[in-house]
Amino acid sequence: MFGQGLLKGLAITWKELFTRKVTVQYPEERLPLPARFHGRFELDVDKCIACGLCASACPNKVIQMERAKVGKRQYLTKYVMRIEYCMFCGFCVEACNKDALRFTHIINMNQYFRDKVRLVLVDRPAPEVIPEEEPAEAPEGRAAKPKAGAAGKGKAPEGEG
Amino acid sequence: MAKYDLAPELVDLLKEKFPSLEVLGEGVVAVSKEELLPLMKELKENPSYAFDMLTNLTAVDYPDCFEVVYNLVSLPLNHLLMVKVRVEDKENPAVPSLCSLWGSAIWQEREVYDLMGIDFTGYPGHPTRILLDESFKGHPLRKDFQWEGGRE
Amino acid sequence: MGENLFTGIAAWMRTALLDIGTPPLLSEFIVLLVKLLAVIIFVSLNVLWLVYMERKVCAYIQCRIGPNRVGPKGLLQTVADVLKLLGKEIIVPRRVDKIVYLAAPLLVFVPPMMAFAVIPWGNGMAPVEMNIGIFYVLAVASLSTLIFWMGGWSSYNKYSLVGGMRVVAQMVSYELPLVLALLGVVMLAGTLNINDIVNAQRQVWFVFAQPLAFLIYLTAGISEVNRVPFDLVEGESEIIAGPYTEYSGMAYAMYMLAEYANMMVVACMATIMFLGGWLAPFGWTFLPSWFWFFIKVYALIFLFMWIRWTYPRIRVDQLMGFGWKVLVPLSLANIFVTGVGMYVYRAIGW
Amino acid sequence: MRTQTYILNMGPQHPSTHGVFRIILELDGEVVVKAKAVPGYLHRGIEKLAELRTYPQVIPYTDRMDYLASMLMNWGYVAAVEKLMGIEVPERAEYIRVIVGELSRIASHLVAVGTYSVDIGGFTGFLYCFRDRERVLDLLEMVSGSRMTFSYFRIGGVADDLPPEFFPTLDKFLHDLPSLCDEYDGLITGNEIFQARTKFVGIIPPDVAVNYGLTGPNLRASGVLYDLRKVRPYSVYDRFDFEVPLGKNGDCFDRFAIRIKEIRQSARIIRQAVDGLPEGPIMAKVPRVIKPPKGEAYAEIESSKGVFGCYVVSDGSTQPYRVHFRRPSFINLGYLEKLLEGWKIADVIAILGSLDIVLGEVDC
Repeated sequence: MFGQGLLKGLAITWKELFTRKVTVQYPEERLPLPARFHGRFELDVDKCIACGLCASACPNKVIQMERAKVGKRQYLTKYVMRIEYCMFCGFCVEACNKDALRFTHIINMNQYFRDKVRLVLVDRPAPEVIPEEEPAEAPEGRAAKPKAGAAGKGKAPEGEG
Repeated sequence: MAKYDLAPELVDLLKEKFPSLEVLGEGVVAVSKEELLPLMKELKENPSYAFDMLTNLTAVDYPDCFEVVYNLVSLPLNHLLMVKVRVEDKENPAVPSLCSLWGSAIWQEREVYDLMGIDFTGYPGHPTRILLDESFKGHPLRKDFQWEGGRE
Repeated sequence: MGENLFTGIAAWMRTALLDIGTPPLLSEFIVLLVKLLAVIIFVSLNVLWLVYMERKVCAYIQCRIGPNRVGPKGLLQTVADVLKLLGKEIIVPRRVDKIVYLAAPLLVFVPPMMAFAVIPWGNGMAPVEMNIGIFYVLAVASLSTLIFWMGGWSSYNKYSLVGGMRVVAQMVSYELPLVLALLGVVMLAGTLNINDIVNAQRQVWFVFAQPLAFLIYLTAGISEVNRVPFDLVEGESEIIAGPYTEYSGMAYAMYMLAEYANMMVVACMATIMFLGGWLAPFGWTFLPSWFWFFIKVYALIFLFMWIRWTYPRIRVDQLMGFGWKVLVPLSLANIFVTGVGMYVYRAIGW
Repeated sequence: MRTQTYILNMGPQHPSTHGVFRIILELDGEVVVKAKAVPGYLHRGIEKLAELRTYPQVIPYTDRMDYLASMLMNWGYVAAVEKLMGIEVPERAEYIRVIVGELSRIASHLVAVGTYSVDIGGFTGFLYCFRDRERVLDLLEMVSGSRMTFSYFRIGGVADDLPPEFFPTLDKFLHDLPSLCDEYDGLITGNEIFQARTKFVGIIPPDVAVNYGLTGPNLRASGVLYDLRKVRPYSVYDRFDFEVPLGKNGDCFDRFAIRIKEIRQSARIIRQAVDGLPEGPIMAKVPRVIKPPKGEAYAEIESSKGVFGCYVVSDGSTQPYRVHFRRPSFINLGYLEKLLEGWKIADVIAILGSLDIVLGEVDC
């Protein structure tokens, strides 16, 4: 009969009028992010051996790193991600053998100025000798890491969640 | 995995008809550009081939020649064939257009013309640029294409 | 409870004016002016509320929450929107017919406002009593066509022009079934006076006496206010926004708000003609008459919104075909049947 | 009376061209006399970009073609490289590919159904489809970490195994999916106005569809059984039991309705793939630096829009010498100009929407 479909449509929308709403009130409520979420990058400088695998895995040449040879070891002095070109494909994280480069759950990477968008993960001068006190810092473990991040932060975005 | 390439005996039959036909591999043949149109006509209209769909059309820029690649599919017989045409003339490459046989050639030939700069003779009108702007200079998929700009 | 609230205020004003020595004619005029002003203010505010209601209804149908940030429950959202739009530039493109282009959004509120002058909001609450009320409303409402066409034609935009063409074709052809559907009611009531028509429904609402006419009226009414499934005028997926394409800022908002005012007119008319106006159903007179009127009007408006957020849009030739080949013959048949029925009714002499 | 046609420029910023597509319409009143399609506003030169990258580095670029079904785009490219290198993909990886690929197909079809509803004028169906698509994206996000551009496939397998929390969520989604499809059918497909708008509009006869190289739901709506998953099963599709829905008339309605039917079939395939998911590695033994032998390969898979083909030429280095993508949306559009002639403006939208194009894929 003509009109059946019309009535059925009305019935469906009437039913949906009372169903649970799916809106998430964003800044106050947030959806849980899955463990593998591709958010902002984080670099564990203590683990990084400055091998450059991440930079060469990047399809878009996002990662710029500078290293200095200190003694026998490569020492990472600068690690900048030009996040405006990043596709968040995760190839760099996957390429990292030492599990130094990781994704975090930070989604807020916006900046008011274009030149501030780039993500400076490490920016430090090369020491004269390899600091042997590195193991001394290690017991602090994870607590030390944000500090290391903060030291190299400089232009890193603020106000992330 | 099952093979769906055109049976070798059928390819041999083709070889008799078209002397320039060259078997490059399983289900891959090459033909001179003079014989392209008759070959394609045969492939489409002969019921033992019945290639009713031109599924893909593209071109490759090799150092010494251009190669236009056609991928044919037969829906009723469910077999495939890749036909290649070499174009030695790198200055003014041209191959016969297949628009009279398959409608899908219309846009794909325009795309190849646009990006690779290969002319299709017999194209209704003349192939025009499709993805790039009319005022664009050059054909970006050629290996000698130089461009300005970029990031660094 | 408050049955005579508004009529009381009017009566009090009239006596007060007479008491301070105003001539009767002048005081009558002042009271009328106040009444009309009250209606205009009420309608304008009501339009803001309707926009909010539409957004909420639409959101709930679509499993969303809708506006909820500005004011309690988002009630001030439309006010905020209007304030924002007031601050926007009204862009006048080059080569538009400037006078007509700018006049159209100013005029677009006039027809619905004029129509509201005779709508009885409750028992004896019509600002102006008119013995050809129905006729007046229909005549005034059809003026909208012209204003939409003005906007569409003057915009110097092909989308606007197509939209303008559609608006004329659509509104002219749906006016006919609309009027013919009301004719059945008028025949039964034997009057064009709105008050008398409402009073004629004391026994039975005309929706039961004229169900077909009611459906025709609703369909044609939705079409008259250009809402889904007959929103070809806007047709945002086809012709962007039809006649309003080039408008910006408050000029655009005027069109949008006028749509709700027009919807209100159609809903009011349907209530008066078919749903017994301000009459209380089942003799539930514990609520004042104007309250019943609003319940009915809002129920109809909710129906319009519900339909809008359920149906897709009809195509322009189908719209014309539906209007001329289905609605017009049906409404003519309805008149014929009504006439025969009335004749038989009288002949039997119940 | 002298009448005159006029030119209406629809797009590239028109709301219903599904991106930045432009159609120049020559109209007689509201009737299309001539149409000219102008794609290319989203051309990024992915084929050229691929020539400057190593083989794995092309994968994120394929995501950006049909960004509504990125998994399938990944698959098409990866399949060609694997064919070129002769890599045998482990079984578990194939099953995972089928699961995520079909989920991607569902997501893509949900967009097609939803946007078609809004093209015809019903906004609510659009939001229902997007509401449910979110659940698919949540699932794929669990697997790959991204919501749209997954870059999840690797040459020789997939990037990561399915996480354990994936399965209960998927199960719940698959359980709900039939009732959700019923809802779309009730709200959109069954609606008489919708049917009046789409039935017998923009008919593509089967022989024309084949001749113009149309594939996917657009071809199957004309009644031609051509679904690579069925006629030339790749990966492990020959192990699953599913039907290929076919249309009768080849009109807009068939093209639309077939997509909802395909969603149901995809759900069937996923169910079977999850049940039969074997244990094992998820990556084949692939050298760390991918250096395919000199040669070429052309592989096709069935994407949500049609047959997605990838032609890879290798010169023996780590970078592909030439990559060409056969994008179904692009070739499906080839018939648009002829198809639009004689229909009204409203039908232009209906026809274009029913072809379900993604401009990222058309323009590549």
